[in-house]
Amino acid sequence: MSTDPQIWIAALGTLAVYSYLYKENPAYRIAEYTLVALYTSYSLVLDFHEYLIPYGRQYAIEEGQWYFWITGAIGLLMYFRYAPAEWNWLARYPISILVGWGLGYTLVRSPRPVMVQVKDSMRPLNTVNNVLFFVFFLCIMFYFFFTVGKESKFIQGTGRVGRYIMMVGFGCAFGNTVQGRISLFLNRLSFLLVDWIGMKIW
Amino acid sequence: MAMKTLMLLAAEAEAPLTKWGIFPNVDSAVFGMFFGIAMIILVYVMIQRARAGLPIPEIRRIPGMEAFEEAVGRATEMGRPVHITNYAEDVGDYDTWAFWSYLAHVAKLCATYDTRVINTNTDYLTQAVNEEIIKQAYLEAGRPDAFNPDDVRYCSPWQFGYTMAVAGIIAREKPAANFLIGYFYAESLILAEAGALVGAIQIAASSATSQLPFFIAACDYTMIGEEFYAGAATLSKEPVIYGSVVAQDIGRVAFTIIIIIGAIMNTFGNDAMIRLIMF
Amino acid sequence: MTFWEKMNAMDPRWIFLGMAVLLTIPVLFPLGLAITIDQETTVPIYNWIENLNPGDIVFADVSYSGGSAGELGPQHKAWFRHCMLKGVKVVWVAQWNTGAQLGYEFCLEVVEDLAEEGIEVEYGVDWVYVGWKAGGTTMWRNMQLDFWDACAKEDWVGNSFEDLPLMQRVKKWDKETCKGIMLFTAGSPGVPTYTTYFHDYDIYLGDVAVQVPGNMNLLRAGQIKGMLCGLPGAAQYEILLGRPGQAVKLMDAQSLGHLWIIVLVILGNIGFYITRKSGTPSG
Amino acid sequence: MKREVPMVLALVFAIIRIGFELLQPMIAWEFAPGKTVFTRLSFSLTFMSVMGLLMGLINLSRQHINTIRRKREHWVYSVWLLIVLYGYAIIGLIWGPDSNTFIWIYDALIVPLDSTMFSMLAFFIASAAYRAFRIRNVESTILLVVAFIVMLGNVSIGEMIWSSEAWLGGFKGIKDWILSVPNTAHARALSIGIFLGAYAAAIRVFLGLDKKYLGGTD
Repeated sequence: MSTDPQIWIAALGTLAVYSYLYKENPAYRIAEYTLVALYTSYSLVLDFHEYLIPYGRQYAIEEGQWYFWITGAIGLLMYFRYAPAEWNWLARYPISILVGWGLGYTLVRSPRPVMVQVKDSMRPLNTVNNVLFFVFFLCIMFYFFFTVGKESKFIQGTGRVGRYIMMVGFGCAFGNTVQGRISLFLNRLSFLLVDWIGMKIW
Repeated sequence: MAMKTLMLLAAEAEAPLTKWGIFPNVDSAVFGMFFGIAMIILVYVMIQRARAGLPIPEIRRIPGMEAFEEAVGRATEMGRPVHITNYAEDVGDYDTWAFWSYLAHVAKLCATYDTRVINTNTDYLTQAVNEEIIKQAYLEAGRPDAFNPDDVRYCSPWQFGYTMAVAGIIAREKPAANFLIGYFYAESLILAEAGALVGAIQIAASSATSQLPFFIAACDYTMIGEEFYAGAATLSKEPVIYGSVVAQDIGRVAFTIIIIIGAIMNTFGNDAMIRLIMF
Repeated sequence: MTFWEKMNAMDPRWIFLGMAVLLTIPVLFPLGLAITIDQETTVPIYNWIENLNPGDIVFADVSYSGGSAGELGPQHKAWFRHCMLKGVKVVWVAQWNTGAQLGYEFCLEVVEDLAEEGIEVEYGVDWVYVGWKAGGTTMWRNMQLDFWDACAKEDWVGNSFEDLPLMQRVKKWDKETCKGIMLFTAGSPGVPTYTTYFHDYDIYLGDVAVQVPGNMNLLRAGQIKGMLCGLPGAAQYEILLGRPGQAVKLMDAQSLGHLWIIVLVILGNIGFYITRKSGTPSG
Repeated sequence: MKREVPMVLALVFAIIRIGFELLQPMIAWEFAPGKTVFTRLSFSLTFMSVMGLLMGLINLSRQHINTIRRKREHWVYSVWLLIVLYGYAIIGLIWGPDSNTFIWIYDALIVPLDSTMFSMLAFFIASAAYRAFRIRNVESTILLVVAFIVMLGNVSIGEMIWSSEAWLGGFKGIKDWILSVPNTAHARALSIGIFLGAYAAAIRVFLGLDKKYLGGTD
């Protein structure tokens, strides 16, 4: 048995989380509230020490980038969300800036990686596997036609086949994930058996 | 988001040269731009046509869309709340924009039926918008007092802190309907199984291809990939937004044709189409 | 409720209990089920190290954290052991800040094990752990140009490169020095860094199972030369090394876990079929 | 001021970002050697969102103080949450994230709780498979059969039943084929579709047709 308090806390926490599988209970609840609180504080501390202070010092002060003061001030408007109702709307300013910033990114950047996929879908139809790939691919494309070919028996029929092929893909991903998920548990199990109980297994 | 960003890395290799003088020399820089412009024009034209009352094609039924009302109705009958969440996306992400359509829809249904709606979050800005949307829905339903801001919950900004909290909330509050909408990572199955353990009707809509298998297995209805966005458009108050789904479909037909032609050309050793789309 | 009705709607807690028991037993009492070596994925990595000369330098990358240590840890240890036994020098970098320390500890474990067997491995001569450096993926571009400068001439534990004999041979990360790259990856950033910046190097992956379907493409296209697939990959590597260890034992648990799911599904379907026939509403 | 200004801001910043992503002169625009305007602008927006660092703390405090005040069910746990929340934040803010106490707590609680929660998937994947894989209709049957083959192709037991040296390469051979052909076709078609849908969703926001980010329902 380990004598390290850190390992004991970790082990009891591990067991508390697993107790959820039997029933939601006080032990799980304590673990849950603890983790939520810790993570919130953790990211606050990280944001503070890794972004706010270094960014402010390096860019706003040393490099003298004036607009850091403006964006910083706009950032503070977020807190108007807690102000009385007539001032709430000020919190929308930083949000819409971030929406716009993400929008520009999506509009320009998102087509590029997809084109790589499109390119790879144009495989030469010279092997059985490539032809099958191509047929499967088209069937799934037909499934997602929302407006075109609603009356066409061909598109509807191939669309249904497309859905079946998607199920093949999903079943495949599901089956293949099982071993990864089991490994996660085995990792915790080795922690409990080896680090905590102190068994010599390997 | 990180994973999506990384898909783009391939386009970020060193590029000293430019295309056409002003465009960066990365794959698909120019083609992607023309594609974007074409899509914007198409969406605009289709929506204008719809507004002007000109005929535009109708959308086929999207499986799962009608289940929202059924699920909220069931929660009302049972006197149990409804839970809705998207995972990690911040306000600058398209999955969040689509999620908000569903949130508004669910919040309106809940406000009309007088059912409690619980929303869980990881991002404080997304939470701020979510709260506004739900509040507004209650206001429009004429019962602003029924809105409880404490039901829009913040569950820490990290994946498994959030997952743990949501699993706990689902087990304690026993929602009769569980909506998992947006982009998810590994937590998808935990959330869906937590819902299944309390017997909730579960509807998932996601663009996370790696998590869709689990939603399909664990949820009653799953909207797959693009259905998630198309569904968001059909939920709009203004039905002309349908126009954007039509535009999206035209884009798909175009891609299908490009790929068919490209594959045939490629079979005969001609890679012109590939060079075009990668330009 | 008849037996089959129960099988049709089993309390999930029985499923959980069965799973926990079946995963724990083989860890305590190994069954020794046979493991087949995958020629296409695992063997190329083994052969790569096997065919290098003592003194050749390879690079390895830790792009995972605690969550994936269950799969990648055994891979990491088996592969590193192989390198040390062959006298191949390894320079470790890490793309994930969160897993850099963990990776370092895995290396130390291997070194300790080897010491117990009487094989001395010296830090700075046989291996160096540079670890994580801030700056994102562009950092890896800089490392190619000037490894010392990009890393600020310091390894993970704060040793200066000046004091590490191995680093005198690694001024640049180029094809002269580097006889291949081994990347242990659990997500992003990960593979694209190498397929983008190091596309003409021999890249090998240690991959978590979840990512294997996605990365199969890269293997087919020749962008990567070999891949250890999750825990089975680690187990196969241990067998190739002739020293079945942690992964091989855990593979028995894997087998039983899979078997449990299969049994459950079969029982569930029989129950489903019988209850449906007898007209009772089914769940 | 309440709706129009934010919409204009979103549009303006979208256009700025488009310029910085699309036009080489803007991408390469430097105000000092090696320092591009784009990186500084991005950093300034990161700086802006980091300004909200107290929001998480405030949100949790507000919610749990309300719970305690109204003596809702489980309010005792809320007291515990607030103690941990402020305690850990204070340790981190005063002594920094590299201090021993901060890291000790991180290793003792955050790491194990996090990875244990992750590992619950080992159990849930079994219960999900049990419920979903029924021969109910064509779709769930396909799901079941394929998942079975892939699972058996992954473990030694599958090898014992149908060896990979045998006809068709056994479970493993079929698994590999499914992975490389139908699975890739599926992933491709799905991601192209997702892109189109997401792009249309982005255009709706860009054209001002979807403005829920302002907090309305339309």
